[in-house]
Amino acid sequence: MTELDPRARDEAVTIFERSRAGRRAFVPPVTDVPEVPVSELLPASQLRERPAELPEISEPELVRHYVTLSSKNFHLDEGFYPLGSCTMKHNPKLNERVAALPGNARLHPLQDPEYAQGALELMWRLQGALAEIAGLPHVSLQPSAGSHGELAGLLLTRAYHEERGERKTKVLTPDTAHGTNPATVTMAGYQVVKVGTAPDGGVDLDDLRAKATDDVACLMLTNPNTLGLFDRNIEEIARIVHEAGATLYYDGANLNAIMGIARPGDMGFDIVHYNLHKTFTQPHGGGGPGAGPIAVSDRIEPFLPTPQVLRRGGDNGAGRFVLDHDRPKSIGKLRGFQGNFGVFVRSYAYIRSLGADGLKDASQVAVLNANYLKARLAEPGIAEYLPIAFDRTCMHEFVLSGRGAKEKLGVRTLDIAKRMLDYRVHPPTVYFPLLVDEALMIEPTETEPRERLDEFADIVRAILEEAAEDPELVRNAPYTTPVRRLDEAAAAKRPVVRWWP
Amino acid sequence: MTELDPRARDEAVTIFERSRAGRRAFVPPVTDVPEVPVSELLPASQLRERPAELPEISEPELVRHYVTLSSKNFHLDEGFYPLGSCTMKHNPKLNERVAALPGNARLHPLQDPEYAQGALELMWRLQGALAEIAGLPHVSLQPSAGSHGELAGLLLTRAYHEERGERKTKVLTPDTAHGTNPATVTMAGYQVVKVGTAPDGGVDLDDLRAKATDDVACLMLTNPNTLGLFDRNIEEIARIVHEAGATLYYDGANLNAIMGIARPGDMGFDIVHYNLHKTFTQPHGGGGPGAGPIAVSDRIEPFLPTPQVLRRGGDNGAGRFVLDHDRPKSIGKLRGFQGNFGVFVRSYAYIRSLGADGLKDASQVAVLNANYLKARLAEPGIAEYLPIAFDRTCMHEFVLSGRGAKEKLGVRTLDIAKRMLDYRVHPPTVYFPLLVDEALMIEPTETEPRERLDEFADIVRAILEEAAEDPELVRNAPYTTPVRRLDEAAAAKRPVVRWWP
Amino acid sequence: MSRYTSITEQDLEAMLGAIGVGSVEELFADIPESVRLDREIDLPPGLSEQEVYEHLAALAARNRHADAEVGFLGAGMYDHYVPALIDNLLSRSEFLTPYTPYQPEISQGGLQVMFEFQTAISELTGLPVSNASVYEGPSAVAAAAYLAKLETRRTKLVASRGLHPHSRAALATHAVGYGMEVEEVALTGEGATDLEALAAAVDDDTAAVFVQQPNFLGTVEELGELAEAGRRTGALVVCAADPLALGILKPPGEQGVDICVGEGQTLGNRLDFGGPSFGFFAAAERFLRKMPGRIAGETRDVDGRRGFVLTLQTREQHIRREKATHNICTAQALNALAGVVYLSWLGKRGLVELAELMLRRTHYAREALGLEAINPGPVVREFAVRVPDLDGLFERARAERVNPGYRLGRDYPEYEDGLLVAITERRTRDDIDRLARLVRERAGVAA
Amino acid sequence: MSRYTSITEQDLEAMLGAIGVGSVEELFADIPESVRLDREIDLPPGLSEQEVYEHLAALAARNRHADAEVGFLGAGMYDHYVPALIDNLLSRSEFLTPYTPYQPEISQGGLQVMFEFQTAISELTGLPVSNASVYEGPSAVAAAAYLAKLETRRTKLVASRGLHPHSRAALATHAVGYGMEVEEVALTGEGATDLEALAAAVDDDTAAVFVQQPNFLGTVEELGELAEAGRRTGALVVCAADPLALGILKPPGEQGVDICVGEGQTLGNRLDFGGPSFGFFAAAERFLRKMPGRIAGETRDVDGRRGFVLTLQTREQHIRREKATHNICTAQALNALAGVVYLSWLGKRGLVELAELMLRRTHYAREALGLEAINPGPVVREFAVRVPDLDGLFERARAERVNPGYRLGRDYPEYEDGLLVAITERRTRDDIDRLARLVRERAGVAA
Ligand SMILES: Cc1ncc(COP(=O)(O)O)c(C=O)c1O
Ligand SMILES: Cc1ncc(COP(=O)(O)O)c(C=O)c1O
Repeated sequence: MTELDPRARDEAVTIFERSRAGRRAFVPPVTDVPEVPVSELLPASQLRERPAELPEISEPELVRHYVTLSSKNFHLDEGFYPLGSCTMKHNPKLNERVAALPGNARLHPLQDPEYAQGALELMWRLQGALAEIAGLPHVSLQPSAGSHGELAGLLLTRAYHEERGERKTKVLTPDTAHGTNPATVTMAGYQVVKVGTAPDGGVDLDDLRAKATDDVACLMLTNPNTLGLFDRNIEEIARIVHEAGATLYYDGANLNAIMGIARPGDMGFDIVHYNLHKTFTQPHGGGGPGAGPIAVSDRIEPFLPTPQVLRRGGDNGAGRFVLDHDRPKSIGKLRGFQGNFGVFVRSYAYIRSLGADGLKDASQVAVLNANYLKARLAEPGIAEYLPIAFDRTCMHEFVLSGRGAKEKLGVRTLDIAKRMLDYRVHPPTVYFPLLVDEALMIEPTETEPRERLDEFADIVRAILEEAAEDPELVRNAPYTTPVRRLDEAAAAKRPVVRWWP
Repeated sequence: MTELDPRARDEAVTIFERSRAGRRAFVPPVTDVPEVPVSELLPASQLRERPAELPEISEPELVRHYVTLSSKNFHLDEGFYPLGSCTMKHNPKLNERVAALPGNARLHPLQDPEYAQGALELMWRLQGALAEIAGLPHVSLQPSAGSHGELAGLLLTRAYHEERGERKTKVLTPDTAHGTNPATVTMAGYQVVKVGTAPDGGVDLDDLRAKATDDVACLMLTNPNTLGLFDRNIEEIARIVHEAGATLYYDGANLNAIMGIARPGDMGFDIVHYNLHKTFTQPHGGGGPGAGPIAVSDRIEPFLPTPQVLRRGGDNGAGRFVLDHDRPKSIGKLRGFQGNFGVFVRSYAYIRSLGADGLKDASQVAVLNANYLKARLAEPGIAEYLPIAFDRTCMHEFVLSGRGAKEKLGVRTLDIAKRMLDYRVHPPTVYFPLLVDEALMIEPTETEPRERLDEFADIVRAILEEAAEDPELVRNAPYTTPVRRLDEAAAAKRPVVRWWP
Repeated sequence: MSRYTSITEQDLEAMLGAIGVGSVEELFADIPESVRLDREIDLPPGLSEQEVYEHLAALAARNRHADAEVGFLGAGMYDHYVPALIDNLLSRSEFLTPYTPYQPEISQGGLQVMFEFQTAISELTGLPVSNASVYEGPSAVAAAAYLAKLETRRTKLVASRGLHPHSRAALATHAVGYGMEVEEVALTGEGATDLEALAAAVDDDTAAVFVQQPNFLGTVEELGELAEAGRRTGALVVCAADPLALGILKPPGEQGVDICVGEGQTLGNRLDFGGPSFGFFAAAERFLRKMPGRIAGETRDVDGRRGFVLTLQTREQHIRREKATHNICTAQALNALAGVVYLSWLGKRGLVELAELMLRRTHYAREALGLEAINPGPVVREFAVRVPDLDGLFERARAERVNPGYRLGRDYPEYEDGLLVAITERRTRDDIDRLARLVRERAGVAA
Repeated sequence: MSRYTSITEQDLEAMLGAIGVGSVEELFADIPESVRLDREIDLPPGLSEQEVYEHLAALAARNRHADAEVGFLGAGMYDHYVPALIDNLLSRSEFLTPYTPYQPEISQGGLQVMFEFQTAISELTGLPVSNASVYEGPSAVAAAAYLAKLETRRTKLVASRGLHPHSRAALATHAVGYGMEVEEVALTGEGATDLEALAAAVDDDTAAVFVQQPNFLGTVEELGELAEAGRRTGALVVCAADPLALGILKPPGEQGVDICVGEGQTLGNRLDFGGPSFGFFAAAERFLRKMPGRIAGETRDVDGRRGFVLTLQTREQHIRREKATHNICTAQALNALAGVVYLSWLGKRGLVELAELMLRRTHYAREALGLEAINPGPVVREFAVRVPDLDGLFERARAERVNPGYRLGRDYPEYEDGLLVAITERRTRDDIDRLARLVRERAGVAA
């Protein structure tokens, strides 16, 4: 193999290691003002002594470096990406085009609102659309991602309770919750109390009742939950939570299942965050950017962050859009400026592309695709090894357990995931949610055609067959990737987190 | 191998084969006029009976299809591409940005010149820059590529002679000429007469003298020629040709060697074409687009194609730019509109980026890189197998002969080229020029750093060592490419040139 | 050192040493002193990226582009919406930067695209073989004439006056080289090719007959009848066609046409002030080995896997040299890629829907303008009318950033007051009504 | 079916069959009737790509963007030239569309980029460890406060009034959650942080001290002295810095700063009306295991080959849950990519050249305006002046599409007549002279 492929053992080279003194990709514009020595303009104490060791490289080689790096990434435009909880749906190229319009991309955030009416109108319209989708009337677009939205939600909850003179110290999260939920609780100054899961995969109502004491500020829930199951008791849950004087928070990561079908606001949620980078097609960018707008009910509204985008004046096109900074009860600012506007543009374009009918259709197909793939993976030859964790109709995703494969074939979920890499599909989310042994969390999304689902089922079957025949083959996968299994333990033990000259 | 890589034997699938009835990527805009039946608007005789069998596919899968296809291409932003005669230099991304400005990309070719002054000024400035670079005062940007420029050149030559009442029937081309030269001669209604090559790689002057009879219309030459050698006798050649009453035509494919150093006009050439897609960084696009502007001397000027871009009025910014259609002696139009304007934008941006000094530097480095690589390939272990065809200082490219490798190692130039694919470099141009046995024509260009040249020399050495050890290894290469050697004979014998349902 | 080169002082020294010369200048010793340039070329010094950008942006700002006005300008290139995915795909280095695919093993992307393009063009034209692109529309017409010359050895070309003026001009220019002559056939009073005149013009020395569908005025020609008349004496029948219109029009290949060529800009390509776009060239099977340009063909690799290659290269200049069927080398691969992506985006139904939308809006517009039609018969996307105060209309329209269309006068003195109005999916009913209002508002007269 | 989905009638039937239900509706049976939406959501119907484009283009046309005026607006985000290669690289699906790299074997591109980014940030800040990005500037400041809380268990935060108003606001907002309080330190009459006041504010319960370099008014702070005063009682010293200015300023890490954070927009990111950009977060070695967010680390694969992984994940929410060092999950990977590409484009010398150009133009501008300086000391890219007729200046300037800068009044009542003027490489001497002319032309008074 190595003999036939002379480049097979090529080592990664960083851009810094490609540097050669004297090369450059940048040429500065002409200096058109007096060339006063820097030492006359800056105090000696604050003068940098040596230039930062940035790479010296020409444009052609700079481009090659990053283009070549890029081709080491698997990506959504290459193939199937059923990463549960991440909603890896197609990212329309149209959205990139409109985001890049100079009127959007080159607009300064502090431009006088009088000269940014188009941007403010877009934000206002997006707020309206998101409010309608979630069934909650007031939206702040400011949070930068889902977890930022969660933090906003808990700070709002705190402000709400404080204004009422109530002191609450705990926040409930189900044991199926995403890690950001408990992490946020701590950052927001609350104590996490875990609520159990009932045999049907929903919240354990008895446990909830027991824990919903009056020092509880909030229950954070996602519905459908991280098992991909819609909690049938949602109304009862809301009742219990509200009776305890707590708010009910909706983690919107799974909103893709229910658009146009059911709304968190109608279920009794007080605060919702959206992941625009999941449900509303902002590309993930290899780990961001995203945006995590929140929507809230009337009673929470006074506390929303500043500034808010409002329309002043008539409905008949005469209205002006303003940034309202004057919100005395507001929790204040979560970040700079008005939020990730570039993300808003993309999500707004997506919402207008699909419209009311299209959004509903998207959710329906997302659920159809998930249930179809679930059915395909429940076939004999697969289900023995990867049984479904909770055997119910799922929503947009579902969770299998790799217990069978581990016990009967001696391959773990991790091994199966790594072998998938050789088949050029992205593995599902693995080992989450925590309460499922050897979990595989599979979310196909609505933008996949049936062939991709069938192909994935065939791949899973093929890997299980390989494992039955030769478990080592699977345990040592992958073989065809730019690198093979990496030593993560060594990386964490003796961390090398930058290149040194 | 196949066991480890389950996708290794995947077959190519065309977009047509991915089609499924009912899918769509396009949604039409709303019909806002009466929906008159088509049969009332078009005659029955001209109505299409069945729709064209275009693919039915959603946007996500459409994107994936072409993104995945793209990754089967080797390209300039991936690595070294020393394809002789093609000047595969870096394509600056800036050029794409300026070409995409709506004022350029969305400008209708028949827009009233009054509202296209920016475009006309750009063309006028580009004409001026090209004229200065070639040392010939009059430029037409119209031809679409080099060979189109050649045709224009011969049609101009014909018009010139006809106006003088001279009838000429032959055109001389050296035996080293690129295939487009003789092909153009025939298309322009002349007969090709080949001129031989002297032992030093230049034109055989005696042969030229003998053949430069007064029925000769033109000598087509590239200088440096396709061997990468500058013809030292260029002045004498010009004298001979002009004495015979013929024009001297400069094939500008090799202009990259001499910008700012020597000019075809000063050497005595009457007509020049430029390959903007070689010397002036228009990306090749996998086989175009390009542009092949021409420059001519005063005596040829009256015959240039219509329209010409002229400036009317003062130098002091008061001038207006016009399209001059009123050229009574013109050969007329070679194509629609004003030529490949989008290419002009890129090349103009390139010329302004480099400036006078930068263009000269580009040529100097192109020649330096070529001579350095030539020297590296003249080292023992390589030169025995791949001797230089004409051992002189080369210009921007040079030609090796694979004769030694064929005789001593039993591997042909083709085999060496194919093995290079496994090393992820693009092979040189092979089997051209024709007069060199087993030719490898190598043009590194100025945008390559020394490391790439060294690496290429190392690869050549490694392949020759492999061949010495195991010629079959090289003869059966490549191994790591999306497909391996393809049966071209079968393709030509029973041509399948489209997919059929 | 420029930002595009990489040779440092150290590199230079080492490289000169390896070459065995003392300076870069020595490498140019072969250039006789007498032809060396003894000065810098007279161009401004190089600029930073930012400065180049600003200079070109300032130039571009002086053009009134298709988003900066409501334009009815067509006449060969049309303001269609190009989907964003085309920009994205074409900007990928993998498509943008390779050369013509001479090494098929590392060029399967480009080669398969060509094969798919050929398939799509074949479907549209109804002709079984297509090449992978030629330069653009009018030179594609000229290329067809060359094939006709090779095939028939005759010297006369007969061209309808409905052929695009640029195509007729390119034909005339090239014909001089081919040693051929062009005879023009007039249009009827209804703006269609005069069938009888065409029949009369065709004789035993006629190599090819050229018509256009729809013709330059927008008229849908009776292609079958014209083809029949054209091929009476053995001439080839060449049709230049608008590929979008072929979405709903009967394919030329089903009507006796031998070669169908055309301008591809309408298929996902920018206006670009006239280029680059692509020309297409499709023909009957028997011309396969006389086609100009690149052709991709399907084959198998040594392991039996499907793959694509440039095929029938013995037609081409790099193999056949003076006996080549055409001199074309660099063609328009990237633009053809845009074309096949665009057609795949539209898809089987979308192409029809789009063409029907244009068709209906075009007929609506002709009626709405209320002017005398030069071609009152069927049209698909464009039509010609007589405008009593053409100058006045332009003046009024320009003031409110409307571009009424193309003035026929320069190309057709017989239609001195003629205006060619083009409609695309980007021209809404509101746009059309606005033009109609401008037509009604005679200078100085309130509407 | 939408253009983004693929389920045909046939697919639907087959899929429902495989699932064993009769309709899609049945799949939603778990949703109680009472919480089902019994109507369509109230949004307009879907639009074609072209219509969406036209709608958004019309909205965008109502914004006056940085190319449509000569702007001196900065105050945290700046109009820098972003090279074309960044757009090209960021548009590549390979970078644009993957998720956070949880599967390192197929994510080496993204992971190596993070590692390179960390290296570049470490070089700029003079601190050895950097994460792979946080949301943006002000929330990075808030993240530093959280680290300080975890590290010191103290409850007081001391912030210079030279810290960006948005950073101070975000700090205050987050501090409520952290159970901390913020005390502000005033500026001197020269617009620098008051060293004595800062020293006085720091006590034994102080977890961290926050300063900004250059500060919000553009003043180059005496960072070393501030840091020394700040850490007297064991508080962490946090500096928010402009990474471009760090090209010529002494790195915070060399001056006793523990944590350096900042807004990354200036590094190759668009203005985007305020986001997305990225925040950076660098710290001294000892904080490595308390850092927020993703960190890429170098390691080897089973074959011994160099590779990169997300490392020290036990800090993070998905592993450590309520004990995580921060709740951040999705960060700003693509924007950080732009950042490291931009820094590589500038290169070692280019960064210095660019910063020096800004420095010189900034000082030139302050002099040219001839106004009373609020901060007369050293500045790099921005400075504050008092403008007697601020409203009049804005009126005159707006009329000729000049944006004079940021009005300080809202954030600093003490500078009611204050104007913050930012200079970048895009503001030429001519632009500056033009602003100076506008300043001189008092309303109604000819210059
Ligand atoms: C269920 C759930 N909640 C919250 C989050 C956090 O969202 P973000 O990454 O946008 O901060 C995620 C992201 O994966 C999630 O899946
Ligand atoms: C020497 C030479 N002449 C002419 C040409 C033809 O140029 P074009 O491909 O632009 O038609 C080429 C292209 O390879 C060439 O190398």
